[in-house]
Amino acid sequence: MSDRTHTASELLAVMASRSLDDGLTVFAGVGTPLLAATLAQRLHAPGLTILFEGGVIGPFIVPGELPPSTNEQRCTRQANMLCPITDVLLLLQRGYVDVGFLGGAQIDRYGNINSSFIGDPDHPSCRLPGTGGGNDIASLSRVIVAMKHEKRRFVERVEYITSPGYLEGGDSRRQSGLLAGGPYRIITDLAIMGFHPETKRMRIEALHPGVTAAQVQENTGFELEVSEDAHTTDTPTEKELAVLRNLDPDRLYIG
Amino acid sequence: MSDRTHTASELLAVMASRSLDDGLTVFAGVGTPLLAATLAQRLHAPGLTILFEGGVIGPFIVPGELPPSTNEQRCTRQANMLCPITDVLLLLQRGYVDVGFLGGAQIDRYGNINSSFIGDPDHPSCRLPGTGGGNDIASLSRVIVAMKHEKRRFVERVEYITSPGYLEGGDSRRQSGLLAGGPYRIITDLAIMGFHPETKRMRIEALHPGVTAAQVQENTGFELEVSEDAHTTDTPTEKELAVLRNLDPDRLYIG
Amino acid sequence: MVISYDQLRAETAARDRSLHEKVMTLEEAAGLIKDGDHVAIGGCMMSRTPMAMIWALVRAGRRDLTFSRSIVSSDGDIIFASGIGKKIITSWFSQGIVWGISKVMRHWVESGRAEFEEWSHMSMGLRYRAGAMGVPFMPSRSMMGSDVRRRVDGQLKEIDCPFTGEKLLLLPALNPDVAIIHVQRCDPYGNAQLDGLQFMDVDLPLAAKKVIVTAERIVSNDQIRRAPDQTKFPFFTVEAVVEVPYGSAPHECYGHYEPFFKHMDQFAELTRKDPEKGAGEYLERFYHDPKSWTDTLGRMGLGDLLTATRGGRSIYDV
Amino acid sequence: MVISYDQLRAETAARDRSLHEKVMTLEEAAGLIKDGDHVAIGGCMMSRTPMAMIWALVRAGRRDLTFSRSIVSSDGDIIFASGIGKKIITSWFSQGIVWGISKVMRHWVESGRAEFEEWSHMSMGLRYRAGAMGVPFMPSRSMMGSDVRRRVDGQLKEIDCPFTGEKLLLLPALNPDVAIIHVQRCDPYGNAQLDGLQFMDVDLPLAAKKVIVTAERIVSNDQIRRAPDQTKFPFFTVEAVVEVPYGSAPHECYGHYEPFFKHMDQFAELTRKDPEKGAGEYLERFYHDPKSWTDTLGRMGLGDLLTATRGGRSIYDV
Repeated sequence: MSDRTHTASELLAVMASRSLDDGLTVFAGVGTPLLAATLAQRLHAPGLTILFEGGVIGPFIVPGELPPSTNEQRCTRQANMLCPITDVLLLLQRGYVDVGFLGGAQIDRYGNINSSFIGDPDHPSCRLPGTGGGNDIASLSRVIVAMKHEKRRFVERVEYITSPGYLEGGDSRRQSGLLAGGPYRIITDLAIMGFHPETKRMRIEALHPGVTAAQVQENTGFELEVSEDAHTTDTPTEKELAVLRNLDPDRLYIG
Repeated sequence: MSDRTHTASELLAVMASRSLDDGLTVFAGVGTPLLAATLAQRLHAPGLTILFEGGVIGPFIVPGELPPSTNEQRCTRQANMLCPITDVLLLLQRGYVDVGFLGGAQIDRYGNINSSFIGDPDHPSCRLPGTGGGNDIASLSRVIVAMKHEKRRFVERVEYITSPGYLEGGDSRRQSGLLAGGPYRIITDLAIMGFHPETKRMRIEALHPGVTAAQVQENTGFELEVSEDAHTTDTPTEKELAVLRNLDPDRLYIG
Repeated sequence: MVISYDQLRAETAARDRSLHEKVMTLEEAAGLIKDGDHVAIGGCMMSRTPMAMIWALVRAGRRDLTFSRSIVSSDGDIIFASGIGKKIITSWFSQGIVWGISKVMRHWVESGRAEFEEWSHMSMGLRYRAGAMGVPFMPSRSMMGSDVRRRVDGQLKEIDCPFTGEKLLLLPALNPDVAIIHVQRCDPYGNAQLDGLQFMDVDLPLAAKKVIVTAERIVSNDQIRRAPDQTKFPFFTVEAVVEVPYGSAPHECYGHYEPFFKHMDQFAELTRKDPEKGAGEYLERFYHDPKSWTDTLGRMGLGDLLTATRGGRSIYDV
Repeated sequence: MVISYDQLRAETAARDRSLHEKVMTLEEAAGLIKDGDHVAIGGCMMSRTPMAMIWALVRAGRRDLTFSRSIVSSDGDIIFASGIGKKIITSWFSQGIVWGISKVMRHWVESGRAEFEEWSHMSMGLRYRAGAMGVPFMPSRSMMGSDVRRRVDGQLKEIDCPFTGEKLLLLPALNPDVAIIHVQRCDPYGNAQLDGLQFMDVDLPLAAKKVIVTAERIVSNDQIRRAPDQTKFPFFTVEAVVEVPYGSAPHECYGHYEPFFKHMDQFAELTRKDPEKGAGEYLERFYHDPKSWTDTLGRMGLGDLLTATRGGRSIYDV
């Protein structure tokens, strides 16, 4: 992969943007999700509607003025509507969000995400920033996760479930009371993963150009199956990279 | 009472306005309550805050432009804040209303009000317009009721409780789950009634000039006691009547 | 009657919620409402009532609709008299206090030909709010001890609060099939802006399964984006956008026109003696006979329209 | 921990809620908050944070305050490092993703000297909303199945919905002792107007038992009445009004100024290696030593202030 003309973060943002079809309503977090959603708007999905946690419906981010989180006024540029935080989050519960788009520090084989604690929560070796709206998004909508593919991030069992995936697999998510949503795509700089419809175990759905299933497995802390329909993704185009770099000229998120 | 220089409705509005101290927050219905509250603002209570059911906080009604209900734009003149209906009604539940100010078709000895049905609710001889916010106001705040004093309106037991008073008296209101509020003044064109602190039976607290307790009893369908502290009210002043008539030059509500 | 979460989600997921233009005629919009639907009416009393949409439903000959609204005025008389609906769920129903009790409402309800189901005003709001939030109920401290509660007792629940031990009512969520809402401005996608009184029209669009918006004016999406604070519900709740100037007449639209008071007097007068015959005449003249909504407005008269407009525009004059 | 309705009503009734002027200094306003109080912070993250008010609390030497907020940024670092509070209830806590994980938060929390109690963002909002509505709980479908729920399980309830049989969480109402909220405009009585992002500042003032407002500008009551749509909470919830230009610095205030990014970089840099020493130096220089809030702003530097202002005012430029 040394002949790459793009960073891992750029690959991630491009692959994530492609997963967003025109016409969808996407609840996006800051960082890669925001970049990917904005990139999609400018390329193949002009009718993509972004929701931000701060209470923003349908904004367009201005290139070079990326918001530091989804709660500042840069998030509101050209918005269709501003509303209280609680009400924008309730759109998830009401079922108006097609895709929740999250990042994550740590994920396990059932798509559970930890962004709260490394180590014992009572005596953590690292206290992470926590859920924010992540738990609500993961509890109430279909979710795409975009993150770096590293063994320490892809673990057998997260130490703490901040944002619920399929919990212990099978129908345990539904049994817990979560009747809707769940993760359906995990996009990394190596591959795209999905979940087995019955067991809810994570599996490889697509490999990025030049990446093998073995390489993905090497960077994963649990056993990954490969879907029968697994394919190879197309390499990022010059246009995709150009638009992306124009969005983040200071390379805050694209590395 | 033939020497009256005012109508019964004018007397009612003036007496009701006097019951509103400066600085209070009053939830007012249309008709006499609205007139009385506006009169109070213009005389002794410039800092009286009116709430209207339509979602209006702190308006000043324009003389001669009385709203047809508390839900039209005439209610919003010079308002401090406009908000959804549900939220203005929730101020009652949160405890931010000092006085709820109601009219009523029929009231009983425990201050229960009927504004829904005359006759059997399943086969009414008259279907009245119903509760509106009346039930909420009566359930959640201290209440002043302003109404004409007629025997058919002051009944032993209302056929239907639209707006709860003290229900069957004693602590039955609290037992039903209504932990706050309750009626405390019934103002009519004859007298001002209150409620016995224990039994919650209606009793005479004050008589208007020239009216005797016997006259009030004659016009009441149940037995009324007279409070030990009962007094006589002052006759409406020229100023009160002048301001009132200026508010309602078409005599929509003052008869 | 409370819809399961699985069903609520499935119905929402099945809709085309993408960003697309939805501008159509009143007649086309009426076609989105089916006989038997539960139709929630936006606005309150004589304010921002979607009268043109109701007019279109009458002309389309809809039947067996159930309606709900915060407070119902002469729109309810039209619904009963025209026969498009036989049940209205609301907190208060009469043309307006200055006209006495509606004779049309009385006539239809007292004869048992139509039903007026009564909830407290806040309870109506909380039921829509629960529907908007995607939960089956809202807790409330109102309606207890009253006959208003007793008459709908089968539809609600009382609990002892697991935190405080207090008695509370749980009010069932209301998720109407359609909400019809009249607004000051809307873009072709359905981003709707309200000025002034909001009534329940922030919760209603989210509670409903689809929304038909009539607007005094259709504006560009760019104009909406210049004042995002005034957008009160988003496009993805909306199925149809219809431009209808004076679409609330003879009721009011905040900032644009007050009620057509003289016309309302005439309606009250016409229905006072013989509600059925009077309302029939009214419907013939203002609903069935006109060639268009503009023709209906013309029959109300330019004089009334201008008087109402003068009042409507004076809202911030003092 | 959920307050009884009798107590909630009694506490509200005991307050002077009459229409009166409440303008005072930051120092006087700080005097309204007592050691041990639960203080809810308005705004979210780096936006409309009432930093000047927190500055005043630090200078007043308050102790043992519990704080709650939708999302906490460097305001939380200040709270822990200054010692005014040892517990923060929120959904997310770090200066901001671009600066990595807050070293100050980590240092205090991992050493057990302070507590960061975590709820989901919507749950924080629903807890305030229940408090605002005067009910003991809000039902919710979030947080189930997660460890976020398990860690606060003793504070909430799970029920089988009496309407649908579905599992639901009941989230306990939050009624903070005081809410401190920074707004764009407020009149001397406390009628507060917000532009743009509202965050939880529509529910917070009603949930709290009293509200301290800091405002970029105190305007006349007449001006408020000219734009009643923009008033987001009413005077009777408010106990104090303080005029503090740049009262959110170095955070942002919508339409007025963006975050002071360079200053935020400096804070992150200063606290990176030795959070305790770094934060101590920062507090000395920007909190304890200055003669006034204006002096603190001056130390942040006019350059940063103008850059932030240029960004803030450009919001509708595109």
